[in-house]
Formats: sequence, C-alpha cells, structure tokens
Amino acid sequence: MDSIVILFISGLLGLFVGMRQQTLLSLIIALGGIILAALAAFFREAYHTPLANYSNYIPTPAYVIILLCFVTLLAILGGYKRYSQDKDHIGDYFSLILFSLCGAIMMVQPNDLMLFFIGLEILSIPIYVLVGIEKGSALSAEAAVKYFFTGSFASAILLFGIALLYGATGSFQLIEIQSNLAFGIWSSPLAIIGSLFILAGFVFKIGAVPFHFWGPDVYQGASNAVLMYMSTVVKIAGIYAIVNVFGQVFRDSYLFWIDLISIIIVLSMFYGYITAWKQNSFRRLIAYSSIANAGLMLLALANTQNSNIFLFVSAYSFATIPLIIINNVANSDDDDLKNWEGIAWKNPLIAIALVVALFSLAGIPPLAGFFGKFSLLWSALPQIPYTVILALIASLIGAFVYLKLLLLALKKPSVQVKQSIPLDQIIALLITTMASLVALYFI
Amino acid sequence: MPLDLTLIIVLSLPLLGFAVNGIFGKMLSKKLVGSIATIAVFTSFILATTLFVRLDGTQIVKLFNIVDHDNFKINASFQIDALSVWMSLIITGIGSLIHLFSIGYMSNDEGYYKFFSYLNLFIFSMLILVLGSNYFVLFFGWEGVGLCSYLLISFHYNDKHKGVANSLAGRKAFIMNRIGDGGLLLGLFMLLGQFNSLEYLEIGQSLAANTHLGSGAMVFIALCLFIAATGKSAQIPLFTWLPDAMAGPTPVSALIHAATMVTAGIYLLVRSNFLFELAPSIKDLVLYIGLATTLLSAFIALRQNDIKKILAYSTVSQLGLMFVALGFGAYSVALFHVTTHAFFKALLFLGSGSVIHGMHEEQDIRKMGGLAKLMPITHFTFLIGTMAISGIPLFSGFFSKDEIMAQALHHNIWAYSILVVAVSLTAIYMFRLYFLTFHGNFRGGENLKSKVHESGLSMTLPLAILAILSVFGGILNLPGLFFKGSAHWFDNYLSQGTFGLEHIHNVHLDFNAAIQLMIFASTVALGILVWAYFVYFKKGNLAKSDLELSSWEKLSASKLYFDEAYNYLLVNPLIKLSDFTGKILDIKILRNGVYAIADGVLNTANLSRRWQSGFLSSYLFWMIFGLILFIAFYILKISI
Amino acid sequence: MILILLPLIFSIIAWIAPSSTMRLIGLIASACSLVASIISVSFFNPTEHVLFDLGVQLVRFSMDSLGYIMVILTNAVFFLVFLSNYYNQIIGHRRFTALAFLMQFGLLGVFTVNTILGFYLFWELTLIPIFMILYWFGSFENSRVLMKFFLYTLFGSLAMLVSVIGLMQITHQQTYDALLAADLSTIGNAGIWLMGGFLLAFAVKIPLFPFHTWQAQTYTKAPIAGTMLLSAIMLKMALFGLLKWVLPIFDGIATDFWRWPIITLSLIGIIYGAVIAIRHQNLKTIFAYASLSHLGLITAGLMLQNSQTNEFAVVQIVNHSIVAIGLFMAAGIIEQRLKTTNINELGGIAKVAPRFAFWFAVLTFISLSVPFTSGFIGEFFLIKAIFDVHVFSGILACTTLVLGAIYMLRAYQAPMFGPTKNEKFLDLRWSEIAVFALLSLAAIYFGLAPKCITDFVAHSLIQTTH
Amino acid sequence: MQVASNIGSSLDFYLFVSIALFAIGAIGAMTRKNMIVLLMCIELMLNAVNLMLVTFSTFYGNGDAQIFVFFTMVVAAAEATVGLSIIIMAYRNLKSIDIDMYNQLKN
Repeated sequence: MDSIVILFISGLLGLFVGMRQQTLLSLIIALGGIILAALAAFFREAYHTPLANYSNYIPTPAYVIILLCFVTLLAILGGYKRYSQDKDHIGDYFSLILFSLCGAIMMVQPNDLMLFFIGLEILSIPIYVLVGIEKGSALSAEAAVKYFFTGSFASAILLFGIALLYGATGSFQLIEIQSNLAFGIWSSPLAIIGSLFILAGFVFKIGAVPFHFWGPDVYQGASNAVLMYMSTVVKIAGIYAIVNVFGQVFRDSYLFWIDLISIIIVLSMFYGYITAWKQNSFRRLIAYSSIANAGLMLLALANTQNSNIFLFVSAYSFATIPLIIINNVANSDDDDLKNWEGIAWKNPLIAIALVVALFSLAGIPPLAGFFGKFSLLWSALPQIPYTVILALIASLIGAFVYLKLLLLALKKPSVQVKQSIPLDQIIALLITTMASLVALYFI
Repeated sequence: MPLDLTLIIVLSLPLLGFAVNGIFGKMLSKKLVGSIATIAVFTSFILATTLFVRLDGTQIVKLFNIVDHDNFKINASFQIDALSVWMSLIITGIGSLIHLFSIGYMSNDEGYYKFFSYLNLFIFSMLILVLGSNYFVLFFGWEGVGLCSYLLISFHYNDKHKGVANSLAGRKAFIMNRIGDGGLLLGLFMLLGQFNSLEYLEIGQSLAANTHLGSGAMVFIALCLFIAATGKSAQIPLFTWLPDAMAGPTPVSALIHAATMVTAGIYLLVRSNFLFELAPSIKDLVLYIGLATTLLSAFIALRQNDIKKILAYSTVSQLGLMFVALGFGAYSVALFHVTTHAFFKALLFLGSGSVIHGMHEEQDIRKMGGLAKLMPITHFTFLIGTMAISGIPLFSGFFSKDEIMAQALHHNIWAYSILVVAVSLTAIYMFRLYFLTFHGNFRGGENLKSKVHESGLSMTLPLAILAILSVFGGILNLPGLFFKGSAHWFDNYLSQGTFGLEHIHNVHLDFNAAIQLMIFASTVALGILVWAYFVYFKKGNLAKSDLELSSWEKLSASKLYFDEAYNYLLVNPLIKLSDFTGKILDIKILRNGVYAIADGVLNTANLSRRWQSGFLSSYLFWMIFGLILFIAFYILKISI
Repeated sequence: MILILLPLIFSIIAWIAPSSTMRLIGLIASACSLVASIISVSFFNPTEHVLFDLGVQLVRFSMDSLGYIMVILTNAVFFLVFLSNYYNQIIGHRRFTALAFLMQFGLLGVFTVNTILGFYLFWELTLIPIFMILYWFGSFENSRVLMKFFLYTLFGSLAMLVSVIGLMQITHQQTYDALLAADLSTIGNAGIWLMGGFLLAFAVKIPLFPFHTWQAQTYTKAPIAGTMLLSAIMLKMALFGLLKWVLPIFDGIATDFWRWPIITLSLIGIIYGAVIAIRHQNLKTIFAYASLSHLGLITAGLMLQNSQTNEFAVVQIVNHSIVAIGLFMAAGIIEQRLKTTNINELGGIAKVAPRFAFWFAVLTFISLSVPFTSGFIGEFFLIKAIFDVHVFSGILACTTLVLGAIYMLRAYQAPMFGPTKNEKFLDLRWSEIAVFALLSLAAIYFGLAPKCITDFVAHSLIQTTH
Repeated sequence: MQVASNIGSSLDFYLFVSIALFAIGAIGAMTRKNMIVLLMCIELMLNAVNLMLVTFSTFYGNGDAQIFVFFTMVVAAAEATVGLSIIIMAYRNLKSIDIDMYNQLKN
C-alpha cells in the first residue's frame, strides 16, 4: 500500500514542480519516488497476497513491484531526452507515468476483483493520455483514439465478465471465489463465460491474438518515450493479473481453458512474428514482436503450480527498452527502419547493446531472454508439449525477424558518422545490457 | 653387425638420402646430390647382400607397436626370409644401377635434387613393402610406392607442352592404384576379421592348423588381394595406367614401371600363396586374367610407334606371363621370371633412355633408324636385351619363359598354345622395335642427326652391367637337363626359405618333353628373328603412318580402344552423376527447397498484415468476434 | 578451470587493448592457452576426472581425458588460426580477436561442462561469435546465406533444447554421471524422440546428408579464418556431443532405433560429398564437400558404439582438424593472393611458388590419408568397424579412397600444374610455413604413434560404452 | 421492500435486459461512425454491467456489488472525461469526428 502512496505523492509533487518548468528537479522527484516505492515494497512484507500460499513459485508481489518500479525508472531515464523537450508538460509526463504505475502495482497484488478493475483503469487511463500527448501529430491523436475506444471497450467486457463471475459466486474476494468455484460450480455457464470475458479483458491488456489490434497502431502512434513505458509495464501488469487470476482462482477449470490458451499462444506467436517480417516501421515491428511475446508469456499458465514468469518478463523488458532507446537515436522524428541501416557503427555502446538485446529477444543463451524462455518451456513442456513445440517453431521465425533487424543495423555504412548519446540514455542502455548479460547468475 | 640393425640400416639409408636431398638438395651441387642418392642405395644393396649371405630360415624384427587393439596387435615389424631378401636385392641392386644412370640422364633438369629424393623415397617404401612382416606394413609400402610413382610420373608437371598431360597421367596412375588399394584394404579387413592378425606367419600357421576355415572368406580375401595385384601390376582391367605412366622420366619407367613396383603384385600373391592355395577358383581367375593380359598387350605392342610405349606394353605382357605362372601355382617360377625380367627390361628401358637422351627427347621410332653406328654401346646392349626378352636360347629370358611354358604344357594345352602366340608376338614387336631403331637409315632429319651422340659413362656402365646380367641371369635356375647338381637352385632357395612354398613342388618335365619344348621354343624365336631381319632390315620395311593402317593394325595402334571404353563406361557416367547431384539435387532440390519453405512462411506476412485494416470499427468487430469464438469454444467443449 | 576462463579474460583484454597490438595479442594469447593446456595435461592422470564449477548451479565442469584431448585440440586450432592469418587483415581487427576468444571460451565450455543444460548453453554460446565473425568479415553479398546458416543451426538447437528439458524432467538429473546412471529403458519410445532432438541438432552441425546445404555456401563466403574455425573445431562439438553425451545416455532402445538410419545418412553423405566434389569449380566448395564426406565416416563409426572404434574416431577427429586447417589455409592463401578460388582461373602456381606447391601437396596427401599419416589409421579402423558389422557398407565406405583421390588430386593439380596463368604469386611467409610444418608433423606423428591418443582417451571412452 | 421479495423469480428477466443492453452497446460501438456515439455506446455497456451487478447483489442480498457499481460509475465518468478530451484533440488535428477518417495507421 505505502509504495502506492509514495508514488501518488511524488506524482503530485511532480505536477507542482512541473508547473515551474524545472525539468531536472521533476526528474529527480520522479526517480526518487520510484526508488522509495521500490524500497518500501522491499522492506514491507505487507504486500503478501493471500493467494501466494496456493503456489510456491509466484514471487511475492514485492519483487514484481520492484521490477515494475525498476522498469519504469529505466523507461523514464530513456525517455527523459524527449520529455525535457517541452518544458510545459514535463510534470504531466512524470506524474501520469507515476499514477499509472500505481494502477499497475494494484493489479499485481490481486485481492479483490473490484480493486483489480480499478487498478486496471488507473493503469490505462493515464496511458490513453500519454499516447495522445503529442498534440501536433495526427498519428498520435489517432493512436490515442483507437487505444481509448478499444481499451474502454475491453474494460467493459472485463467488467461484464466480473459481473457474471459475481453472479456465479456471489463475491469479489478472490479467495472466496476460488473456494466457491472449488465446490464444483466452476462448470456453471455463468462462471465459465464470466471467466472467458475476464480472460478477454486481460488478453487485450497484454495484446495477444485476437485482441491485439490496438497494439501496432498505438505503438506506432505513440512516442518512443511513452512506448518504453507502455510496452513493458502494461504487459508485466497484465500477465501477472492473468497468472494470478487464472493460475490460482480458476485453476479448477484448468483443463477447460488450457486448450483455449494454447490456441491463443500459437496464434499470437505465429501471427506476431510472421507479420513483423514485413514491417518497415520500427515501432510497428516492436508491436508485432510484443504480440508474439505476449503469446509466449501465456505459456506461464500451462503449469499452475510452477509458473515462473518473472524471469521472462524482466528479460523482455530489458531487451525492449534498449531497442526503443536505440530507435530514439536512429529516428529522432520519424520512425522508419531505413534509418536503422548501419546504426551500430555510430557508437560502440549501441552496437553492444543492440547485439545483446536482439539475441536476448531471440532467446540465445547465455542471455536473459534464453533463461526466461527456458523457465517457461521448462514448466510448460510436460503439460502442453505440442503447443510448446509449435511455439519453438514460431520463435525460429522470430529469430528471422530479429536477425533481419540486426543485420540491417550492423551493415557497414559508406560514411561513418559518430553520434553521441545523452547520459541518461547511456545509463539506461548500460543497465539493461548488464541485466541481460548476467542473467546466468540469477537462475 | 646384428641382423636387425643391418635391416634397419638397409631401410633407413634411402630414407636418409631422401631427407638429405629433399632438405639440402637445393644448395648442393648436382654431382653431390646424385652420388649421395646412389651411394645410399648402393650401400643398402651391399648390406642386403650380407643379409642374403647370412640368411637362415625366417626371422622377424619387431621395431615398435603401432596399434594395440583388444583383439589384435599391429606391429611395425619386418621379416627376413628368402623371398623378402631376394626382392630387396633386386630393388636395391637394379635401383642403384638406375640411380647411377640417372646421374647422367637427368643432368640437365632443374628438378634434379627433387628427382633423386623421390627416387630414394621410392626405394625406401618399396623396401618397406617387401620386407614388412605383415599386411599392414605391406600396405604402408604399397601406398607409398603408389605415391612416389605419382610424384615421379607427373615429375615434369610444368612442361610447356606435355605438362598437363604428365600430371593427368600421374593422376590416372594414382587413381587406378587406389582402386587396387581399396581391394587390398577390404582383404585386410576380412583377414583381420578371420584371423585377428595380419602377420604372414600367424595367418599361415593358423591356416595350416585348420584348413577347413571358411572357404568363402578365403575366396573373398584372395579376390581382394588379386584386385590389388591387378592394380599395382597393371593387369586387365586396371592396366591402362602403365602405358600412360611412360610420361615420367625414363629411369623412372625403368625402375618403377618395369623392374620393381609393378612386380609388387606378384610379390603379394607369392607372399600369400597359402591363401590362394585355399581358393582354387581365384587361382583360375588369375590364370585367365594373366593369359588375356599377356596376349592382348602383346598384340597392342605390335603397332605402337613410341619406343617407351612399346616397352610398356611388353612389360604388361611379361607381367601377364608371370600371373599365368602364379595361376598354375608355380610361385618360384613366376619370381624367377620377375628376376630376369627385371634385368632385361631395366636394360631395355635404360637403353631406350639413352637413345632418347641421344635423340634429344625424341621418342618416335619413325624418326629414328641407323643408330647402331651413332651409339654403338647402347645398340649392343639393347640388342642383348631384345634377344633376352624374345627368348633367344641361352639368354636369361629363354630359361624363365621356358619354365612357364613347361608349367602351361603340363597343366593346360590351351593355355600353352596361347602362350606360344603371345611369346612369338613379343619377339616380333621387339625385333621390329630393334631394327627400326638401330638399322636402316636415319629418319630424324640432318640437323638432329648431327647432334645425336653416345651417352656418357655413368649411363653406359649400368647398361653394360645389366647386359651381362640379362645374358647370364638364366644360370640362377637352370632346368634339370643341364647340370644336375646346381639345377633349380632358385626354386629350392625360394621354397626352402619362404613360408608356404615348401609344400608346393613345381613340376619338372621329364627329359624328352623338356628337350622338345626347348627346341620348339628356340626355333620359334630364331625363326622370328630371321623373319624380322628380312622384313625390317633387308626390305627396309618402315612403320607406316596412321593413315594407311589395315584394320587389325588400327585395332592394335589404338590400344584395342580400352581407354575409350573406360571413358564411355565409367568416367562419363561418373561425371554425369556428379553434375546431376551437384547441380540438380544439391542446389535445385535441397538448397532451394529450404529457401522455398522459408519464403512460403514469410510471405504469408503480406496476407496477415491486411488483417490490421486500420479501421476502429473492424477492430471492435474482431474483438466481439473473438468473444464469440471464446463462447463457441465453450459450447464446443461442453457438447463433446 | 583457469584453463577455461583464460580465453574469456583474453577476450576482455582484446576489447580494451589498442588495436595496433591486436596481432601480437591474438598470437601470444592463443599460444598462452595452448601452452597452459599442455602443461596441465602433463599433470593430468587419464584415469581420474576432475570436477569444479564457477558458482553457477546449472553449469558445472569436469575434466576427463576425452575432454582434455578436445581442449588441447581447440587451443591448438585457435593458435594455428591466429598464426596462419598473421599477415591477413582480419587479425588486425579488435572485433575478430575478441570474438574469436569468446568463441574459444564457448568451445572449451562445451568440451568440459558436466551438466546437460550447461552443454546446451555453451553449444549456443559459440553461435553468436562465429555469426558475428562471418557477418563482419565474410563476403556475404546477400545476407540470405548467413541467415540460412544461423537459422539452420538454431533450428537444430531448439530441437535439442526440447530434448534437454525433456531429459532433465524425465530423469530429474542433470549431471553427466547421474544421467549415465539414470535408467531410460523405462520410458521406452520417449527416449527415441529425445535422442532424435539431439541428433537433429548434431546432424545440422556435423552436417549429415540432407541437412548440409548451409555448409558449402557458408564455407565459400566466409573469411578463411572463420571457415577454419567452423570446420576445424566447431563441427567437432557435434561429434563430441554424440560420443560423450548422447550415445552413452540413450544407450539401449533409442540407439538401436537410430543407429542404422544415421549410418545410412552418413554413408550417403560420404558418397554424395565426394561425388559432388569431383566436378565442382570452387576450391573452397570442394573442400567443404570433402569434409562432408570425411565427417560422414566418423559419424558412422561413432554410431557403432564400440569403444575401440571410438578411440580411432577420436584420432580421425584430430586428423580432420589438421586436414581442415591445412586445406582451407591453402585455399585462403590462393584466395588472398589471387582474389579467386575458382580452379578454372588458376594454374601453374607450382612454377612460381614451389614452397607453397610442396606443402599444399603434403596436405593433399594427408587428406588422402595415405599411410604414415593419422588419416590412414583413423580411416582404416573406422572403415574396418563398418565392414565388420555390414560388409556392403564397408565396401561403400571404401569407395571414398578412390573418389577422394579423384577430387583431391584434381583440386591440387588444377591450380598448381599446367600453364602458368598468374605470374606474380607471393610464396609462403614464415608463419604459413610454420603452420604447414606443424600440421604435417602432427599428422605423421599421430600416423605412426596413434597410441598416444587412443590409450589416453581409452579411460574416458570405456565408461561411454557399457 | 417488495421488489426484493419477488426479484428472484424474475432474475432471468433482469439478466436478459442487461445482456441485451450490453449487446446493443457493443453492436452500436461496432457500427456507428461518430465518436460521441461510440462513447455513448460504451457508457451503455458499462451501465448494462451496472444493472447486472445490482441484480445479482439483490439476488445474493449482499451489498458489495452495489459499492462496485458506484466505483464503476466513477470510472465511467473518468473515462468519459478523458475520452472527450481525446476526441477534442483528435478533432483539432483532422477536423472530423468520423471514426473512419482515422486510419493512417494500418497494416
């Protein structure tokens, strides 16, 4: 709880400081707030979800919160250059991000469907605004519109599912729902359809097929800075919500929905990776790859006793953020893969970060991405072997995509122009690269 | 000096010569290089003679262990017995003579030191071949000599005109030998499987212990060994490399392709006589192959015009003769002919070498003639060689051939008649060669005639020695009807000292038969001599140009179209196969197949991106659609 | 232990050191690790095997005699690669040196790791550096070939990954010895599938017949150093995995199921590679197909699972590394001097560069596995082993003698002999002569005294064949 | 109150109404092109859910669903404000609130 409070307060502070157009100060406030929140989460065992004792492997939300804070911190660092450009709204950026982080934190420590829903909204609504914050650009506006309508549509669906579930079990408390379902009413149409609607809502949040449509458009429309935040934190929050609700509350109906999940996994991975192949906008490419990764994340549901998603989401975030930062270096204004040609030669740090990030996404050991994937496959293989094998084939196609990007970036340009990176981005790149490299020691 | 040490020195001297000449040869003067090589070989010849003198029974000298397998051990060990010592005498003796000859012959060649180091290497591996006490060591020498022969045949690889041809000839020789080697390998595998050993003695003894050992396996082994022999000793079907091998320098032809290497096949068969005794069917095969080879190659030799090619085909024919003897199980006889053949064929080749040297690299006998006056010593020695090979009485060749004829007459009259034909053909083409080369008038043009000269001492001395040898070589194995006491000395020597041969007793014809046989043979030979004298000398009948050849002459001149047949049957199909696999199967099917799959998968992207239409309403529609799918899935699930 | 970390340290050094000193660093560092490994092996008693780890649970190491052979081979290969390319551009680049050492680290890991997952990790770890080297220094006009190489390999590795996970979950073991002890006979056909996963990865890497299409193109386009690394040591990972891990662990139903399919593929590969090499125009491609042919023989021999045969397979592995380095180095010398390896455009080099001609000839005959060279011993006993179990296959394998002679002599004579087409051809430098001489000495030594390998590895091979 | 007494009998009726409302809202969201109308449709869906929640809460006779309803209203209000502001901004850019005008981003 108190990390939420800390974030909220620092957000408000940020707003006031932002009015004075003090960019650095508001940055410091935001970072300080996040760090404090993380520390609070670390030192207070209060964040102990009642569901945790059902499974031995969900890291207690404290770790997830710390991860969320850490990722947000990186995102802010990476985006600071862009934010500091319009001094008028510097405060708004940070406070919006912090507020939505509050929502994310509410989502990952599920207790009550009501809080769940509210957390979801608190997470989403600021992002609607952030996406549309580029006042001048039509694309940003369009992205905002699409995101807003699809998002509120999805939350309506989720809400409907919650209502049905309430109708079936007569409670919003997850534990009660779980115990009621355990009595066998899990097979009642209300419960099932309710769970399916809830699933739909969450699948929308992580953007897997068939609720992925907002992804590419919104990613492309949003600015790099915002993308860094929304492509990581939203996914983490969403997947944790799914793992908690489905892995725990609905685990009695596992045999029922696992087939559906497998279908979603296979569809999203193949669709995402194959479609990513023919993109010429980097942010769209990242969007499609994130669709595929959403599919991978869903593998965590395969084994309700041992769903270790933590490694994967962190690896995914630590690989995605540097890519977007590099994109920020490559295209200051527009967003085109052509500008990626030979980007690696502009700066050694970029080269290293790029190679590490892409191979990590492709899941090549000994990088973090591999271990994330490995832990997922490890738990999923005995349960749904065929899905896993299909997923591996799809990830081979994914390797195609990332390799294409890598070769594009490594192509030796005719004229080498050195390009310097601002300090904040350097820090972010270094941290993420290190994180991807030393993952070996955290398993 | 202890026996094994002697042996080691015998072996290591040529190797040493090879090393010295190979490394420092560039800096040393030509004379020095040549003498180093020659002395090395000659010394080992001396030591070999000491071995020969002190020879008693069979002795094994084990150097070190190569492979220590569960079932068997393979040692680098050597065997000193009558056979191996005799062979090493031939090799080192003839070898040193030819080295001496080469000093003069190669005197104006820039690859001088290379040549001599190769020669020494050859001597070394040949000694390994004959002295080894098991098939493994034999195989080392076997491939070693093949390697050296490749190096020496393609020695003039960067010759202006014939460079490519020379290297191709070398390649052909190596590949054809490789086919034989493959056979030998298979035989070795089968031997190992059967006996868990490759030692001659062990195999022989275990065979002697129980003769009922799987005869099928014996047949297989014998067949494989025989294939190897055909490869090395240029028998049908693997003989076409030997005529091409004449691309090498003439001393090489004399040493490798007449005296020593090509007889390795005969050595192998003699060495593994106990195996062939158990596989009579293969012995018959040997006989037939030998007959066919000796007849056909003699026929081909009739109308060749390259002095060395004629000698090459005669070598093939003589080797066929030896295989006939082997086919009759007359091993010592075959080896006797190996010996005499080594004498006179080396003589002939060196003679031709001296001719070519004098003629400034001219090899076509149609351009020669009347050389008798220009190079008398060469002429005289060459005449002796010719007489020896064509079996003029009391020359060495007479006796050795006569032995084989005797075997044939005793076993199989048809074989005998074929041999008669072959032998007379031999006489014919040899005398044709002799007369066309040395008599009549010079046909090479005046300016060449002025340059023709007799060769130096270093070349004529070996000729003289070899001439003496090929005159008196017959003494080694006189037939019974002359001096009773020392008769069949070589037979006894060999069959006492060589494992397996003591059981095999060569038939010796009774007095009358032998007399008739000899008289018949000598009349034939002399008759041909007279005939040839009239045809080629008196009438001055010249070799026609290729155009006005009659049909059988064409057949002979074009080598019975063996090369063409091989190209048509083996080479072209292989090339076609290679092109097919390389261009069609590998690239078109396998490689592009992979590409096609990848493209097929990735190009669906064009389809899948259309789904993202950009219209919000369609997105909402698809979301609802997804929901409906979920519910449909549920209904499906409960309905099942 | 320190032996394995050395290359990693060197790699880091190479990243920070000034690029003017790169050549020396590469040479000296690789020499260091070679010397270190030789010293440590002299203190090593082949019967024992040493365990140690780097603090990571999933990755523990162990040194047995087989591992030692491969480690020394690896270090020797890297030293020779650095030595042979000493005068080439590529060595001057910091990127190459650093990546090469990284790859060496990965290889050493593969050969010494004691946990199945660790095996997979290092296996993949080698992929990134070689990929980078090929991309940066190769002449890949279109990146397609390169991507094919990468994805082919990745395809195999993913299959292996599934098998690794499956294996670990079925046996609940991960260390080598535990896996050996584990009894897989109970799981029946699952074992066949698991082994299939491994075999797929190996078949791509070795490569076996239908999976070889990445090889020729990659070798032809790659920088010569990269080709050396690929063919001299990287393919050996697969053979090593087959010999050390897969065959012993899956001994039983699975191996019986896969033995003849794999042997058949290998035999096809032997003939197929040789037949293609007979007519191909490009020197490097010919050698690529030649190594396809050679490795087929080793694979077939390994699949027989006979401890004696395995010893000679190890001899042959060493020999193939020697041959691969030598031949590709020769091809590289020609390419670097004349900018082409198409044998139609070459000719008469022997006249202008006699030293090169001599050493190239020596290497050619070594690769023809004439007696007195290690190749002969290896081939002799491998073919014999095949012959013993199946006569016809043995005869088929024997055909390589002839076919090999045909294409190798062609590949040697076409550029070397005949009319001289390229007048100016710089003869060998000291470093190149040194490499050739070392290779030839090694080949002849192992050809006369193969015991020093076979007896050494025997101890660790005994436990691999029950 | 009397309603509560006989509500259980006609639970299905209320459910049907709310589901119908939800469906109408969804279909409207799919078909209509005007953003404002879209917004209203989504509000309609939310209200449908509210109705259902209230129904169930009376059915179960416990109040927390009705608390939830209030939260939902708040959220709906928040969404409405954000949505309207987004629509305004979009209108500034394209001078249109026809949803089909907004398809620059596709494929």
